[in-house]
Amino acid sequence: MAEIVSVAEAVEELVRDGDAVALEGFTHLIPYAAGHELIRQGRRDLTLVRMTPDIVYDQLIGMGCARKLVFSWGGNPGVGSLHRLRDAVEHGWPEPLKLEEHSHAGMAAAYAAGAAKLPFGVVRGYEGNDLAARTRVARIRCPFTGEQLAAVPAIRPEVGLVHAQQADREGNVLLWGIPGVQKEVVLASRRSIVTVEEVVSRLEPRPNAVFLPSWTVTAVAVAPRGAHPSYAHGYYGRDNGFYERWDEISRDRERFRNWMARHVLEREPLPV
Amino acid sequence: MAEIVSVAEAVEELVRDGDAVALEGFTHLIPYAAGHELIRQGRRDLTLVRMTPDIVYDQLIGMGCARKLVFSWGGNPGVGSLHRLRDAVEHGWPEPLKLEEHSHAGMAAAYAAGAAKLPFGVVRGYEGNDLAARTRVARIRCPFTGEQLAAVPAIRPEVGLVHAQQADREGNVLLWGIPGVQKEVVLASRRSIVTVEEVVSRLEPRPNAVFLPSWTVTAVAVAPRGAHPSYAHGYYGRDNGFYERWDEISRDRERFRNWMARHVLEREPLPV
Amino acid sequence: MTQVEAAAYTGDEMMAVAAARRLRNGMVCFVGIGLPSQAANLARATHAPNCVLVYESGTIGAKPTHLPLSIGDGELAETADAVVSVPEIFGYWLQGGWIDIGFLSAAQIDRHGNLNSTVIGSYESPRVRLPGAGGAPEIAAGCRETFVMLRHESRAFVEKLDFLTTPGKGVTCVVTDLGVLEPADRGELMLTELHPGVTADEARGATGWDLRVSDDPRQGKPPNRDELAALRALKPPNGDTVAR
Amino acid sequence: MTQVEAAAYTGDEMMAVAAARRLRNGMVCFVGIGLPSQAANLARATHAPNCVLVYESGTIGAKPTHLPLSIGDGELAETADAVVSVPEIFGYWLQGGWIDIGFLSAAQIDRHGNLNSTVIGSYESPRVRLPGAGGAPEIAAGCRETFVMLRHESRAFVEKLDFLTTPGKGVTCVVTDLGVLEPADRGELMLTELHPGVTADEARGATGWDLRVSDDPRQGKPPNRDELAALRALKPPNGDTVAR
Repeated sequence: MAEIVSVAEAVEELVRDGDAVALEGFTHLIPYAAGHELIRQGRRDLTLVRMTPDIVYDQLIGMGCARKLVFSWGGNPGVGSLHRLRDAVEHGWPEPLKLEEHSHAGMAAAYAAGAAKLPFGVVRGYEGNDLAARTRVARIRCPFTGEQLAAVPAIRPEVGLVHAQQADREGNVLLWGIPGVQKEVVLASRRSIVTVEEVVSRLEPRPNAVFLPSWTVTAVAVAPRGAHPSYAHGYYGRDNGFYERWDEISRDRERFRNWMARHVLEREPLPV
Repeated sequence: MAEIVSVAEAVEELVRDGDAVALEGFTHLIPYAAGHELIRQGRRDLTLVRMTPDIVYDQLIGMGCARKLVFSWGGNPGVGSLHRLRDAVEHGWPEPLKLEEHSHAGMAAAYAAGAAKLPFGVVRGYEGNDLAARTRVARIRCPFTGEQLAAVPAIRPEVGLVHAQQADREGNVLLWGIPGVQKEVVLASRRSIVTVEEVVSRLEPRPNAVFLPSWTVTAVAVAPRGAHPSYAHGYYGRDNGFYERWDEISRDRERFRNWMARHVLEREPLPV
Repeated sequence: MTQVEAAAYTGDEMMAVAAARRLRNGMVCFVGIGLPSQAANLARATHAPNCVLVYESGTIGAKPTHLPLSIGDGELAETADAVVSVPEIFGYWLQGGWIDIGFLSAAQIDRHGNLNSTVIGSYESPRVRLPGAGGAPEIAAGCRETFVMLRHESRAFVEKLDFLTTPGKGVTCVVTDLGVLEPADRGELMLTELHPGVTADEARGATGWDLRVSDDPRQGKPPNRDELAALRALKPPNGDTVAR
Repeated sequence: MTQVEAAAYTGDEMMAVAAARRLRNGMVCFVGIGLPSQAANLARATHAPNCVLVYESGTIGAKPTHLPLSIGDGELAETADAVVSVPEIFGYWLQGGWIDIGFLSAAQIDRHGNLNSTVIGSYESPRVRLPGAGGAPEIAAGCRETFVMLRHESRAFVEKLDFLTTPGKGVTCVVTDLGVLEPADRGELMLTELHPGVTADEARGATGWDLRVSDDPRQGKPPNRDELAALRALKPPNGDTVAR
């Protein structure tokens, strides 16, 4: 049964240095509040797992929290590069970053395998390109047809962190809109933290909703606007302007650090 | 793009003798109208694929339409045996029936593999029992952990037949309530027929709904009460009384044949 | 609570009560139709209101007020917290390891809790063709514990199964209409509890192998009035079409 | 329809128009952000209103009125016929073989349509670390045809890729700001169409390999007023937070 605690308590209790953590949300419902708490609590040597690192991982990487990144597409969507990710890979700043990269299809299958507690997922892919030699993938033969396919190792993070719109008082969680791999990451992870916009007395059935029973979640924490600058369908829209401004903020190491000190470590709200 | 035709036209055009056909619907939305049309048109040598054969396959088997049954649980839910299925297996009446049987988990994975156009699905199962030696299953080794798992061959029927609540005029389909493996069987099949309760001008988003775009469906046919004695969530309930009465109707070969002649071949409505 | 005399309840009711009492509040149960569904819903109606029912039709947290006849009745979907596809319920939820207790029945059981629900007689030309595996093998493998519910008769409790459908490895208790069996040394089932008015010899006589009995088998309590009332209130709907 | 003079539109606009014209009504397109999203939505706004847009965020049949900045903007979910999970969109829908046209871009392309979106320089110590594969390898493998959209420059059209991210096997056309390339003998890309005012020599000069040009390359038509108006009406929303 999920306990309802603060974001700080949840991170304090459930995330350790060196853990493999997955903060998921495909463009939508990205758990920024939880990511910022990881930074404030100074977690180190994390293996960061996420299909699309987005700004939240740029921030974690630039603040020196990560040792390794497992991902499939590392850019600022519609804008360009993630400069902190690039700086870590290209110049080892603030420290070197190991990469394990996949295709989206491979990583989605790896999460699904993790949720189903299978050791690997199967995709028709990783063929004829240079990726297979650079990542964890193996060929597997269909015992019926002889076809060769790709096996990807299941993802089973120590901690899965997602954001959702609502929880009830028992810690059941409801999210709707684009569901990404949120269900998969919670079910695949050994421990999980779900931040929510609000706690409501009753979760109502909705189209395209994902329900996560309390008994699949380790901790629930209330974090209003906890997905900003990503969005929470039905609550607030994506802050596309911030995604564009991040390009400038993050280009320069000093400017990035100052911004993080002010807005994340010292929690100064962004100008609206 | 799905064409909207009559059930008779859809079956006439898309189902051939000897085809592997899957009429799916897990307790809910079982496509009886389509099944009865297969009987009326006298299809022969079908390979009938379905997790839970239910009364509709008892009828097809008893009327001599089937050569083989691929299934995972062949009973009358909550009532007992499927007497026509038993008679075919135990006494070869009206003709012998080949069986390929699975567990539910195996068959669900086989449909999912079919929908994903993978040649096999993977489950942790078929171990320590006598089933593995009696069905199509193979051991497969995880290339990362060495664990031995079961591979089941994908199901890719020639024709998938399901029932849904609604279609729109373009042939897009919406169903809701218990979704079973309906999405999987339509996506896995080479051709598909969807019977619906009604055609509406606009499909509304709903909780737990499955949307099948027109371009995934070969033919849509209107068949009001086309799932009876199974049910259509939001339209009519399950006719539990009929399931109980079927036990008697189907026990005796002659009584079964008379009932089928009257109510299926000659379409005399059941007493309400 | 007042207890009820033996004549006032049936063997099936005693089974449902004995199984229900073993469920704790908050447990997540994978439930089939018939006796298991009765037992789990009785637990919900009495001491374990937050017992979570998961049906293989994909309904998670179903809260039926009447017993469904099939595992996919509409009421399960209407009262569920979530409704998912069949591949998902078996992949992410059962194999995913989220279920505490799986309930099973069978036509035959052996001394190690192995179950047969496939055939009586030979596989190739069976005397009785049974429904088959359904979800049983993976329920037994995927749940933390498996409860078996089965009427105690020597044609069901057999020395040797005609077909092994479901390995008994995960079976932690077998509830019959005579008592309760639990695995002891090397996994062999031992009679550890007797229902009111039943003797160990009766149980031995209804078992097709030489049944081990624990030194001092517990004496089960008969259903109390509340349990019986709750159980009978779960009566399945009658056979008529229910318009929804 | 009146056509527009060269100065009146940009190279990117010409690319979007040229790609959109290749889409037929009813085609199912797997769309990324930027130029592909522009092209597909332009087709929907003009000659192919029933063009179906599938985004990798799991939105099937999205009908945005403005171009999304990310592939997962809320408007895509709100206007979609169905919204499914990311494992499902890649498994059942893309790998499942339901998509007619996949759109891709890249940092580098070679003469066989192979694409690099991973690194410039060596993999171990790259000069430029690019975003990586994303959905590209499986989009190229799973769709019936792949359209590539890429600005024509010799640093992008290279003799040898620094990294092969996505095999070019399924590429049936490459739309650039100078013209259109299509695979000819042994899959080698050949220039088959030139945009208005562009010469084959310009295209050769912007290509890092010895570019083959078809005997009589088609002369593309400039955007007409309707196309340009529709394209510009798709302008992405400004950067401010849009409350929903």
